[in-house]
Amino acid sequence: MERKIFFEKARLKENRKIGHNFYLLKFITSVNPVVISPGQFVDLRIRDNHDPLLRRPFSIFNYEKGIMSVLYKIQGRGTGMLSSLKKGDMIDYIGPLGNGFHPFKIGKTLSVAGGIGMAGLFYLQKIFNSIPLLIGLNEKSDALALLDLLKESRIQQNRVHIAVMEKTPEFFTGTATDLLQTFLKRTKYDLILSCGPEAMMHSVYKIAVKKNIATQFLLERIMGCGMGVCQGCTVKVKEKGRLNNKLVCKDGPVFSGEEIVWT
Amino acid sequence: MERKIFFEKARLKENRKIGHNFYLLKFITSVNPVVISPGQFVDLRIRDNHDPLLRRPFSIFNYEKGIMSVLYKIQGRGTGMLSSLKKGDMIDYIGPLGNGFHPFKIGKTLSVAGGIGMAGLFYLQKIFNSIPLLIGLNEKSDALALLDLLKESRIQQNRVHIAVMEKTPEFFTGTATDLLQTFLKRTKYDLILSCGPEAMMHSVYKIAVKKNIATQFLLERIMGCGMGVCQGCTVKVKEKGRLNNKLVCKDGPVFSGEEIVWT
Amino acid sequence: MKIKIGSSEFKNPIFAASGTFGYGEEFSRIIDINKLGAIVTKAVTLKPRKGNEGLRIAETPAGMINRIGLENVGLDAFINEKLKFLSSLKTGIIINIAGETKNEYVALAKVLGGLAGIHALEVNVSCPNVEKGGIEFSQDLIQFKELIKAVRKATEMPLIVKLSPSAGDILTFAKLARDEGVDAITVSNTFKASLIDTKSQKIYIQGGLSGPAIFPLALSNVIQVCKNIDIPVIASGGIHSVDTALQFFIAGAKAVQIGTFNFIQPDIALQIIKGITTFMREKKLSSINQIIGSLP
Amino acid sequence: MKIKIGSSEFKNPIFAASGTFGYGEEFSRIIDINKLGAIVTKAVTLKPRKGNEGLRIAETPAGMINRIGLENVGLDAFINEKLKFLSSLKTGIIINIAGETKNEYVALAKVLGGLAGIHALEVNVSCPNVEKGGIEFSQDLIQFKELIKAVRKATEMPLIVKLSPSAGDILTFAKLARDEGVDAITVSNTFKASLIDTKSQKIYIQGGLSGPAIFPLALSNVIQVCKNIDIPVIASGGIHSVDTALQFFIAGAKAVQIGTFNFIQPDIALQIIKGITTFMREKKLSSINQIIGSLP
Ligand SMILES: Cc1cc2nc3c(=O)[nH]c(=O)nc-3n(C[C@H](O)[C@H](O)[C@H](O)COP(=O)(O)OP(=O)(O)OC[C@H]3O[C@@H](n4cnc5c(N)ncnc54)[C@H](O)[C@@H]3O)c2cc1C
Ligand SMILES: Cc1cc2nc3c(=O)[nH]c(=O)nc-3n(C[C@H](O)[C@H](O)[C@H](O)COP(=O)(O)OP(=O)(O)OC[C@H]3O[C@@H](n4cnc5c(N)ncnc54)[C@H](O)[C@@H]3O)c2cc1C
Ligand SMILES: Cc1cc2nc3c(=O)[nH]c(=O)nc-3n(C[C@H](O)[C@H](O)[C@H](O)COP(=O)(O)O)c2cc1C
Ligand SMILES: Cc1cc2nc3c(=O)[nH]c(=O)nc-3n(C[C@H](O)[C@H](O)[C@H](O)COP(=O)(O)O)c2cc1C
Ligand code: FES
Ligand code: FES
Repeated sequence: MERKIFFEKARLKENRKIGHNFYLLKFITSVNPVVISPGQFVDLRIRDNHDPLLRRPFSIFNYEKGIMSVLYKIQGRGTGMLSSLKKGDMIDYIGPLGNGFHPFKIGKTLSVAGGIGMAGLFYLQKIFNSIPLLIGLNEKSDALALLDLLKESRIQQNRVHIAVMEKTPEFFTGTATDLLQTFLKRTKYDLILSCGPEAMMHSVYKIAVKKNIATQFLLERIMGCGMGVCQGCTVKVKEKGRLNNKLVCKDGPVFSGEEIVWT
Repeated sequence: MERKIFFEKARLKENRKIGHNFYLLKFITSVNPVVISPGQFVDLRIRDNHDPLLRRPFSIFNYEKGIMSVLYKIQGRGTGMLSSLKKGDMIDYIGPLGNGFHPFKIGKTLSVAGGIGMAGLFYLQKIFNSIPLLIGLNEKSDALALLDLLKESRIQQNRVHIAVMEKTPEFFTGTATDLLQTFLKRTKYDLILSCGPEAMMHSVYKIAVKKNIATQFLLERIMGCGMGVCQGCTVKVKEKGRLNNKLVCKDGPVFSGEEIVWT
Repeated sequence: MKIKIGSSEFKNPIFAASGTFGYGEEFSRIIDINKLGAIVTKAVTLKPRKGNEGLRIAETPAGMINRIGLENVGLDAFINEKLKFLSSLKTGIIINIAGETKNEYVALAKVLGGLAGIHALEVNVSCPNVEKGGIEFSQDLIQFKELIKAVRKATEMPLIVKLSPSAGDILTFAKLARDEGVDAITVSNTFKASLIDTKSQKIYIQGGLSGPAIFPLALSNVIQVCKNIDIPVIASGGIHSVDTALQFFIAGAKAVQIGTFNFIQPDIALQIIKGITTFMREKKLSSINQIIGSLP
Repeated sequence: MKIKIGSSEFKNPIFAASGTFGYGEEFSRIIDINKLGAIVTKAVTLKPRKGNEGLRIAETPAGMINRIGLENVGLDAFINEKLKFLSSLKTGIIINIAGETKNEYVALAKVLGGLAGIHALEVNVSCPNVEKGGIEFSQDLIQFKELIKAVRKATEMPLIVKLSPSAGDILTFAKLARDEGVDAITVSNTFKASLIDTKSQKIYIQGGLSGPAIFPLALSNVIQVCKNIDIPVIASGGIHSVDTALQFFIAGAKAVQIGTFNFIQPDIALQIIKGITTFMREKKLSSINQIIGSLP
């Protein structure tokens, strides 16, 4: 049976800056947590005017007691406008959309996020909190902000491992993939879940292939409708030896590393 | 010599609801009060996006110590968006624009405003505070809010006379023109200044013509540029017996009752 | 609010536009699509099509450009997989057809025109004719005329021709289609548009512009065509509110299609149906026909 | 950033579009208009014109419609009252001319083409020809050709023809103009657009659409014309940022005209001049010609 998709105007509980680069938006939702699967997203209509026109997709970052949240970074006009919304304002969302991560066994699984890509892996972490989650960030300030966020979101900190590009004594220095390499040296994993910049995910894939580890990636595409009708968000996949189009919004946003045609 | 027109981004000092129907927006301006003449307006770009596209004109409601303010009513999308701006947000304005009220002798002059039209007469009142200002409002709550506003804006209350459509013991019951009629019965005036809905101004004009009183009206038009280049804001006027076009933004917004071609 | 196009009756004149509503399944999870007057399907082609490579949509001021390239499952799979759900609906079903040659259109019309549960065919002429060097059918009066003639011959099902607004004088094409005996004309498809990526100094996207930005352009065309043509006109382009839908009806459109704005506000069609009912009540009108073409 | 059109040199290719900058006086109170490459004046007609009655402008999604109706002071008053200020500027002066008959255009070209301080004439062909039942010069290939031929004969001043995008195949008109020996083509004027007032059920406005909404449409036309024509193309339509101006240059425009956005952001032209300088520095380009037409 297909799960219900909500479409409603929601009241903002808060919208605040997290560290120097991220924002956390919380809104009151009628969505029942039972219907949310980690990796799914919501499509937000930021304001009622027609420029920018399209909705903007964001991973469901967290859900707690009727409050849904998304974590975002300002990229352009839509996210810029989003950051100007205040508590009490209304936002119009459709969701949960997409399929989230494919079913897997928790045993030997690892998650790797690059920057704001962590937004796609947090809710998964919350539910399956024994999975190690490696997060690569640019600045120490991001890392400190993230630690606060983990506390606030009731996520076990000892399973979250942070790599920071900026050299600091407190954190692993390097990228998320550097950190991943050290993990793979120590332990054998069967599956890597990942979300982040496409180049970073490609590196993760190449590392995993070498070690024969299965992968699932949360992809991002510019979306027209977010629900599988406009055919605007295609990703090229290999299916039974043939090249095919799939829709990131409807067939994804999570795809296995093998099916993705990396460019 | 032509007076300077400012074009800058200004920081909001506040933007709050006044009574049930009006909003007061205050922003920090570089405009020197010397260049403002009552009846002039500023053209606001409410947000940086392109829908709604055009700027919106508003009378200069007040100026005090580097703070300019406009009083407005929500009419549509532009003013709706304006009301969502908060302290600290930036707004882009051009002004002062237009010419304001024509020079006149204070002696036997009276002002009449209908509803939000009072925004165009307040600054005049502040400068020439001996002129009686008659204001017609719909609800008692508007009148009470206005009294607070007068105090806050340091405008002599005893020269401001309020008519309220809603029957109340505190205020004159009726329209601004009803109140005007009672004033004209008691005293002889040479000039009436007025701003409000076009139908109300037309009534004021007809009353004035009968009593041989000169008039000046602050007109409103949908504006493209606000500064006399697009020719979008024309008003038909009689000039030396011929019909001509004038621009509300550049030649006005104040016109004498005789020159206006009332429709 | 009933209206008729050819021999088919629709319970109201608010349709979903081709390519913006899929085959109805997705939207049925969010709104009650049975309330719509009709659903125009994504274009169906004879063979399955993969559509265009690369970026397919981009946002513009109050609009979007798309170059989907007619990706669809093809006629057979459409009939086997999609039509069943569509025919189970209590709404009109209009199949948008597209081809690379005249014969492909004819074949589509023959097959689909013979199926139950379909209320009309809409011929999408904004496709390159591979037999004529890739000039769009919509761009050339002669090949346009031949195409419409052939399709008209192929089926007795109510036939709608969807015009392109980028092909010069839209009225000339409208008249040609009327002369070939089609039952209605859709005015119109998307407008030719481009964006350049200034970083790489290459084309970013080239495709069709849709959305609120084009509404005043589409309305201008609808006014012109309705004034000069006596067969039903279906309006498409930029509808984003009750008011914009009403403007099309007043201009003379017998039905309207909502496209891009379904993405922005999935219940826009239902809002419009409600809004028009209210408008009629307020104006004390008993039939939508009292609005249609009321422009003096 | 110098560029040449015919025999006239302009210090940069960022122009203000006709009808959106008056005769320069108003903007000179807000920005340093001497920095512009050129100012194209509001259309000048032989006799003074009062323009259209009634509502003249309306807002649309990311755009505006205007029907000013060529209100202007007329040739004599233009020369006596406006030209003095214009010629005192350190920027190129292009006079946009409009008429109701071919002879009016010719008369304007003869007089204005002989005056010092003017660098080019821009022929606005989007005017009804009263001698031909009011069909716009821009809508009919034959009267268009005759008009351009006559105006070209009347003056040796650099001549620009400003095309209409609503007249069918814009390329055909561009080629015709080129064949008559004009020095440049402006692509393009506003797009035909309408709005209906649903309260009164009457036309609210009918006129030309401009502003950001039309940018992707104008760009599409500019790409097409530049690809097929070897005389300079001046781009106009929807510029609202450094990036959109750059897209026109990359497409092949030798100069750009900023219209509606002057109203929204009066210093937009200056921002674009600055932005292009920065772009050239970052890309290590020494001449704007390295950007113009760089689209593969
Ligand atoms: C399934 C999914 C989940 C996502 N989850 C998150 C999230 O949790 N947090 C977060 O910050 N961002 C997330 N994104 C990306 C987010 O949607 C974009 O950052 C946002 O739409 C940009 O809007 P804008 O108007 O600010 O940028 P624009 O001004 O539109 O564009 C700025 C830049 O962002 C790129 N961009 C625009 N839209 C998208 C898009 N839909 N996907 C990817 N890139 C885009 C543009 O190409 C451009 O380079 C997600 C995207 C998808 C598809
Ligand atoms: C010189 C001048 C001074 C003004 N001063 C004030 C003021 O001090 N306070 C105030 O609240 N309003 C004032 N106005 C009116 C104000 O500009 C409009 O209310 C505002 O532009 C409406 O914008 P909107 O987007 O909310 O409405 P829209 O959605 O654009 O339109 C809603 C309604 O308002 C009408 N409207 C739109 N623009 C204008 C306009 N420029 N003038 C008149 N009617 C318009 C429309 O026709 C429509 O009926 C003034 C107008 C002018 C010309
Ligand atoms: C993503 C997308 C896909 C479309 N696909 C088709 C199509 O397959 N066939 C067709 O005739 N029109 C297609 N159209 C055009 C729409 O049906 C509609 O005519 C056009 O978008 C204008 O209306 P709008 O502004 O309301 O979107 C498509 C439009 C969009 C945005
Ligand atoms: C208010 C207004 C008046 C205009 N008047 C003229 C004119 O007199 N002659 C002309 O050739 N174009 C005229 N135009 C068209 C502009 O010059 C420009 O080509 C068009 O608006 C498209 O550019 P934009 O989108 O940057 O505004 C006018 C445009 C506007 C908005
Ligand atoms: S965004 Fe429309 S199909 Fe995916
Ligand atoms: S608003 Fe442009 S001339 Fe007055």
